Amino acid sequence: MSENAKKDLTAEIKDLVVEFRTDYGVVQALNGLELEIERGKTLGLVGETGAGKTTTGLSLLRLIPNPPGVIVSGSIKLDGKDILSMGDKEMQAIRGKTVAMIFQDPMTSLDPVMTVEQQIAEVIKLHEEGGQAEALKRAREMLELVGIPGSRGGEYPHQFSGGMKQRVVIAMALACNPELLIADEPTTALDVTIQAQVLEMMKGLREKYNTSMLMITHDLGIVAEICDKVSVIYAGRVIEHGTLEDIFKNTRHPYTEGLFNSLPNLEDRQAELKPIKGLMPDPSNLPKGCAFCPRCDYAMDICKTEKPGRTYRSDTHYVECHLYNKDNIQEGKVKSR
Amino acid sequence: MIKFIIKRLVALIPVLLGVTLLVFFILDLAPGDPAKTILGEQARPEDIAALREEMGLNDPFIVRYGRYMFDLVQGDLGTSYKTRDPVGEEVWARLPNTITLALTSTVVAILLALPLGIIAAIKQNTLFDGVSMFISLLGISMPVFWMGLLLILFFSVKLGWFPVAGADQGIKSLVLPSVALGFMHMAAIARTTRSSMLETIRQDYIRTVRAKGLPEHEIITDHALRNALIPTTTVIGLQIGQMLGGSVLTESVFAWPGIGRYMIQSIQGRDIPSVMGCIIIFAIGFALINLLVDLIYGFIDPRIKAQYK
Amino acid sequence: MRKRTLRVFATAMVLSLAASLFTGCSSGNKQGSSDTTQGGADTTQAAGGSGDASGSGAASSSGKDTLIIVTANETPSVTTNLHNAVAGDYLNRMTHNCLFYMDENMAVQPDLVESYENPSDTEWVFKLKQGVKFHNGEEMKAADVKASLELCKVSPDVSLYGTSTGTIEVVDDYTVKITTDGPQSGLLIDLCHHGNAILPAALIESGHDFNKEPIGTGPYKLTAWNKGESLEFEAFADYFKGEPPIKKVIWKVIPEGSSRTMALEAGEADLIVEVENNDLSRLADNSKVAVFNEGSTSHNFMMINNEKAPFDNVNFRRAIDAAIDKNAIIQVALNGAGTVADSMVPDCFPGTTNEGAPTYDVEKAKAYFAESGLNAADCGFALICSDDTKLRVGQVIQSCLKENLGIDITLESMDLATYLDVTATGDYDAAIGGYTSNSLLAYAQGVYHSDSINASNKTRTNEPEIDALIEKIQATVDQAENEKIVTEFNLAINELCPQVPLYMRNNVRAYDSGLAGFNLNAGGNTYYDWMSWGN
Amino acid sequence: MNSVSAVKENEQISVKKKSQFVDVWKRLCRNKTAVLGLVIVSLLVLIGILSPIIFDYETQVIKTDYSSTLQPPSAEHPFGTDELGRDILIRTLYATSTSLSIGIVTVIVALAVGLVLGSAAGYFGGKVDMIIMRIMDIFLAIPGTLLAICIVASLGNSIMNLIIAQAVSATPKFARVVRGAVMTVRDSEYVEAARAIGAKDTTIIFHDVLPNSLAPIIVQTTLEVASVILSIAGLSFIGLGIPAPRPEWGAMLSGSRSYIRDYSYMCMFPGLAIMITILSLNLLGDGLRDALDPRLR
Repeated sequence: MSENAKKDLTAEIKDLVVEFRTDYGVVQALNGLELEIERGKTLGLVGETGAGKTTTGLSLLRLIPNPPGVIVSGSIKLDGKDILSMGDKEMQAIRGKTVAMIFQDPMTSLDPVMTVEQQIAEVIKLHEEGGQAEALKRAREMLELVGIPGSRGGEYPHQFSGGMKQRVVIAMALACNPELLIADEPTTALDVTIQAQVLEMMKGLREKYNTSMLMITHDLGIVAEICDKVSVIYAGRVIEHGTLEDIFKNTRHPYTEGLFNSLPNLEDRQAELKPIKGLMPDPSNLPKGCAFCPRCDYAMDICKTEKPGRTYRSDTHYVECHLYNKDNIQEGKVKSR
Repeated sequence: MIKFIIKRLVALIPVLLGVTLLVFFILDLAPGDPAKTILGEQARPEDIAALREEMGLNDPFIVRYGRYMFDLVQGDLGTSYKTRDPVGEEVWARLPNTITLALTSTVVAILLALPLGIIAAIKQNTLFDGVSMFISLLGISMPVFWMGLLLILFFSVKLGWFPVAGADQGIKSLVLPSVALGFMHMAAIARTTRSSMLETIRQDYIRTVRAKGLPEHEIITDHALRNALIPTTTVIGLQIGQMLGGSVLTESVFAWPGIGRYMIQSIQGRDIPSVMGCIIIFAIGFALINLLVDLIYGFIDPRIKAQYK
Repeated sequence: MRKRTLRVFATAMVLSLAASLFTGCSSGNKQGSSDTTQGGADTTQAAGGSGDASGSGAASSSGKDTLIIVTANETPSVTTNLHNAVAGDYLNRMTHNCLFYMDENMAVQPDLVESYENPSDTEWVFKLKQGVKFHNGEEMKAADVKASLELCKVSPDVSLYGTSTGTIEVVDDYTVKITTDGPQSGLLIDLCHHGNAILPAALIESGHDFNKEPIGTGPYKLTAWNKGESLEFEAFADYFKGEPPIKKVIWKVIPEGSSRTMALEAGEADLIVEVENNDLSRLADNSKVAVFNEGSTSHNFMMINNEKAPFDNVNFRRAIDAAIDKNAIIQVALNGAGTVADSMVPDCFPGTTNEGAPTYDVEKAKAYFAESGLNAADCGFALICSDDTKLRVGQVIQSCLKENLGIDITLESMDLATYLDVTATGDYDAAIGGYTSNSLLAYAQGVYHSDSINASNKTRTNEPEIDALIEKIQATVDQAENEKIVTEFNLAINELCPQVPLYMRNNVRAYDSGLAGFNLNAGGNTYYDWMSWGN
Repeated sequence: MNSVSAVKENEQISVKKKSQFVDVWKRLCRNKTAVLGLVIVSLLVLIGILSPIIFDYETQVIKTDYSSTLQPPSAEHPFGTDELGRDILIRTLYATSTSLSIGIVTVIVALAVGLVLGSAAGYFGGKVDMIIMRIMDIFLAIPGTLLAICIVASLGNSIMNLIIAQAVSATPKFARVVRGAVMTVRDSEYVEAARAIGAKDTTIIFHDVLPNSLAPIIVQTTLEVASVILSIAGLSFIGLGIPAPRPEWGAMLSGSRSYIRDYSYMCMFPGLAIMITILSLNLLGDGLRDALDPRLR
């Protein structure tokens, strides 16, 4: 599975630092985040609430609310172009066209006072040729594509159910055939049965349009279902990254392990659930060393004082943890004490 | 839609009935004899007695109220104790003035408030935001009659730009009262506009729109404003209602010949039919404005329109 | 003092009238005028008429032909028999005439009457002027007079002024005979009241709405009434004394005192009727504005309920009267626009006197108080003040009584309606009030006669001797004799001290100094047809 | 084991409640304008409490002195004197207690009645709600100022009647706010939980529903005090306010309005006093709203 050649990246984030500067103090949302999304592939971004997943997604669109959010350093490249140095106009041309985003809560993601077809047509009109009528026609086609009768396009969001709203949001995101689709927990707010439908549909559409995708989720099931690669994010940093197999079969980081242990095991219902103890550290007051250290069963003295560096298990798999070095990284799962 | 309007108008009837009973009752508590007030300090008892009889003041409360309501349902607001003219005529003659003042000051208030509130919200926490919100607070905090007197002092007496009082110089007469009243209401509207804009701007759907690549000004005009207008419309409606009441003070500072001033005069003269007439007109006006506001909601917010079945 | 002047000019002649119109000085008196009219002289109006004519000539030379008058209160009605409001009286004087009018010196003068005779104490024969036109073009005749005076009798608002007129008979088209119910010395004065204004009999009968179209014989016709805002008048071309020089008069209502002043200063008003006292000095300094500030018949007092302790004690009443610094009241409440009143009746009428009434004297007050045998601690009372001015008056009284006699009083704010009610029924201790009347008789009847208890006799004075004296004044038609009884009555009432007189209010007007012929009598009447735009 | 965790949970809850209050307080303190408002309001309350103690009503507040009428501000009379020679500074300060106490008492009365009516309507819904709110609608159908004018005109202008009039016109507003707040809380999980364990209606209303509906009520209360003070000034302007000689800003303003041109200081100070009071109450109210509803920050 090794990749030698220069990777064809749709998006690349390097050493991104984002702070939220509020009256209550400075919150470190992203702390040197690194991310790569390959063309046509799906990257899963996994982590707890508040780890910085959504911020990562928004930063790709440069939509971090400012104030209070500030991109302090780092680079974000789309198709090799640095978007941080772009003007507002250029950025607007990218949003919805090159990169589209599906937001977490379909209930609130649609403008309540505009018909859905208009909301879809709006993005088409912005980025594609043709007038209002053409855009509306396309909008209805998009609705059909996501399984909503085009005739319902003239209705308002409140007339749709949650799952249908999410389909509308997806239709809107895919309307201009974006190169990169960011899906921020697209199914969290939906019923389980609807979740599966929506997920299936997204899979189908991704294949059809060969879209790259960033799947933001805390649900490892979804990751297993849809992703090619996975980045595990904790306190604004990717602490483990690898292919689906790397992460699922060769879990290294104690946090990743904790995530898996939190899942009930269907085969062995007697097995004890081992949730990760404690809560995410206060992002405005991160520990000096490893951010996960206070919750880590394997914490050592060094973890408290020094940030761990990156250790590669393979070309595709790396982990940031003091437990590992070049020598022991291949040794299998997290070593136990 | 029409059904909705009719339903609302029908629902208005019991409220208005309650209003008449309430006000009739309150005014009945008033000490002082209308007949005595009309005839003045020098009146003789026999004249007062004769006038009381003529005005039907000797009947019990229920009889008087019943008689009043009987006339009212026939569209007769009664006869003014003071002028002996039909109250309907008295009120009707002054109504246009009050409506004009309320409308112009609403226009003044909206024209000032919307841009102020929107820009303040967009430039939240900037100097502009601070200054405009401070101005709005001043508008809320300054008693309107004080504001009126200061305006007269400055613009009429010192500068001589506008007439001191009255309504006989057309638009020139209208400027100061509208500004005084409008400024007060501008404040409330601007603040609501700002806060609802702020709330709207933070909504997920605005983020969605942003993610579509819509230019910022279009986001504001096409999405944020339209949504923010819903609470703003409520406040504007409430403000017009308040303006009807608040015009009482403005009208007396600027000698504006409207219903508000008429009502005060009537109250002082214990001219109960006139006071009743004014209150009923105000209550109807208030209700109609609220109805209008609800209809406007329908145009802005399809969720509400759906309920107008 | 003004009254003295009047006396000196007791024999002032009718011919001096025309001159006095324009100088605005006060001369002549009631006696003089009634002598002339009784003689049936026909020269009076001719002289007045020529004066008007010259005034109108002067006016036509200047371009301005509109007069804007600003007043605080809108009249409840312009129908002469349906109100007894000062604001309405002002307007009635523009559109109507009565048989008589009160001239600048409060003397009764014939208006629609050419001449009259008084064959006996109870019989009066009036010869009407011929050719007097109503606004609708009809000629005024005796039948109109009869109908109008009878209308007054049955209208509660003004029927007070219809009692003295007794029976009215039409002798011929231009002669009316009134037979009074006993001698009535106040008849002619009552006939000056707007309640007795002459309206067309036909319109009275047909139920014409005079409030929409007040048809009379007056110098102006009402053209528009913008309710709550203004009333517009235009000159009546066929006015029997000649078309008035100013062609258009607008009455504007501005309730706020300072706004009225500003309107005058800004040139939006030519004449303001109620001048804010605080603005007097400012207006006096303004060369474009003339200020009229003269005494009136408005007698203002602290009325006290004589039926209640401690006011049932005459020495207590005298004590508080003597303890109040009336000059301070005039300064504080009126900004000087008034004169001290000590007499229990307005001292502007013939025969009145200050003698025997307490004056401000702290030592005397203390002496009276000692004599009353009362304890200051038991003498507290509530003083009703029904407007801002009265409140200021009340505050002065409060501090005077506290300082001079150690009496604590409380001030009670009250609206006019309640005030009228509680004071009339005697459900009060004390109140600031006033009484304005065009004759001493009317004043005495209203304020001190026991028949007026529960009405305008708010001190509830109930003394048979006083009643008898008042009735005697009423029945004595002879002027000289009448005056003697007035003095007798005045001395008696001063002795009784039923209330605490405070001040005589001034009539204050301010107007554009370009306005010529401005006039005002103590009763507040202005003769609009005398005014013109001079230079 | 179980009991221990229960205790722990309890602790956590109480800590949470406390910290909620601390949180609100902290958020309020971070808001500079709200702090300014709070400081001024506290100062005003202090003045309101102290001035009746420091100044003698009879000799300093209402005593007239004709030797020193209408004096412009000076060292002796920093705010000048009025037409009766009374010190405007003392009267302005003294009036603080009048205005604030009337404002507060009125709002307490209106709040108490509004709380009962609003929570009954909101909690029980159905017929109770309909009847109460229809009656409130009648009151709300008349603009508040006009209703207050009618009531004061009818009952006479005493402080008591002013409070009644203002409270009557303010009550429906509170009832509405409370009803709205209660209705949103009524169907929430914790109230359902309380109902499930058989708590009485009144207990639920006062222990569960109202405390959780406090935010909008507190804000409304603050703003209503301001509007009552303003409204009383308005009533004074048309002669239906606080009876003289007791100083009240509105009455002082109204009394000074004929002097506004030559002695503008007379209306400046009471006018400013009203403005500052309303301003600070509004700042505080806004700050409270933001602090209680952190979504907006």
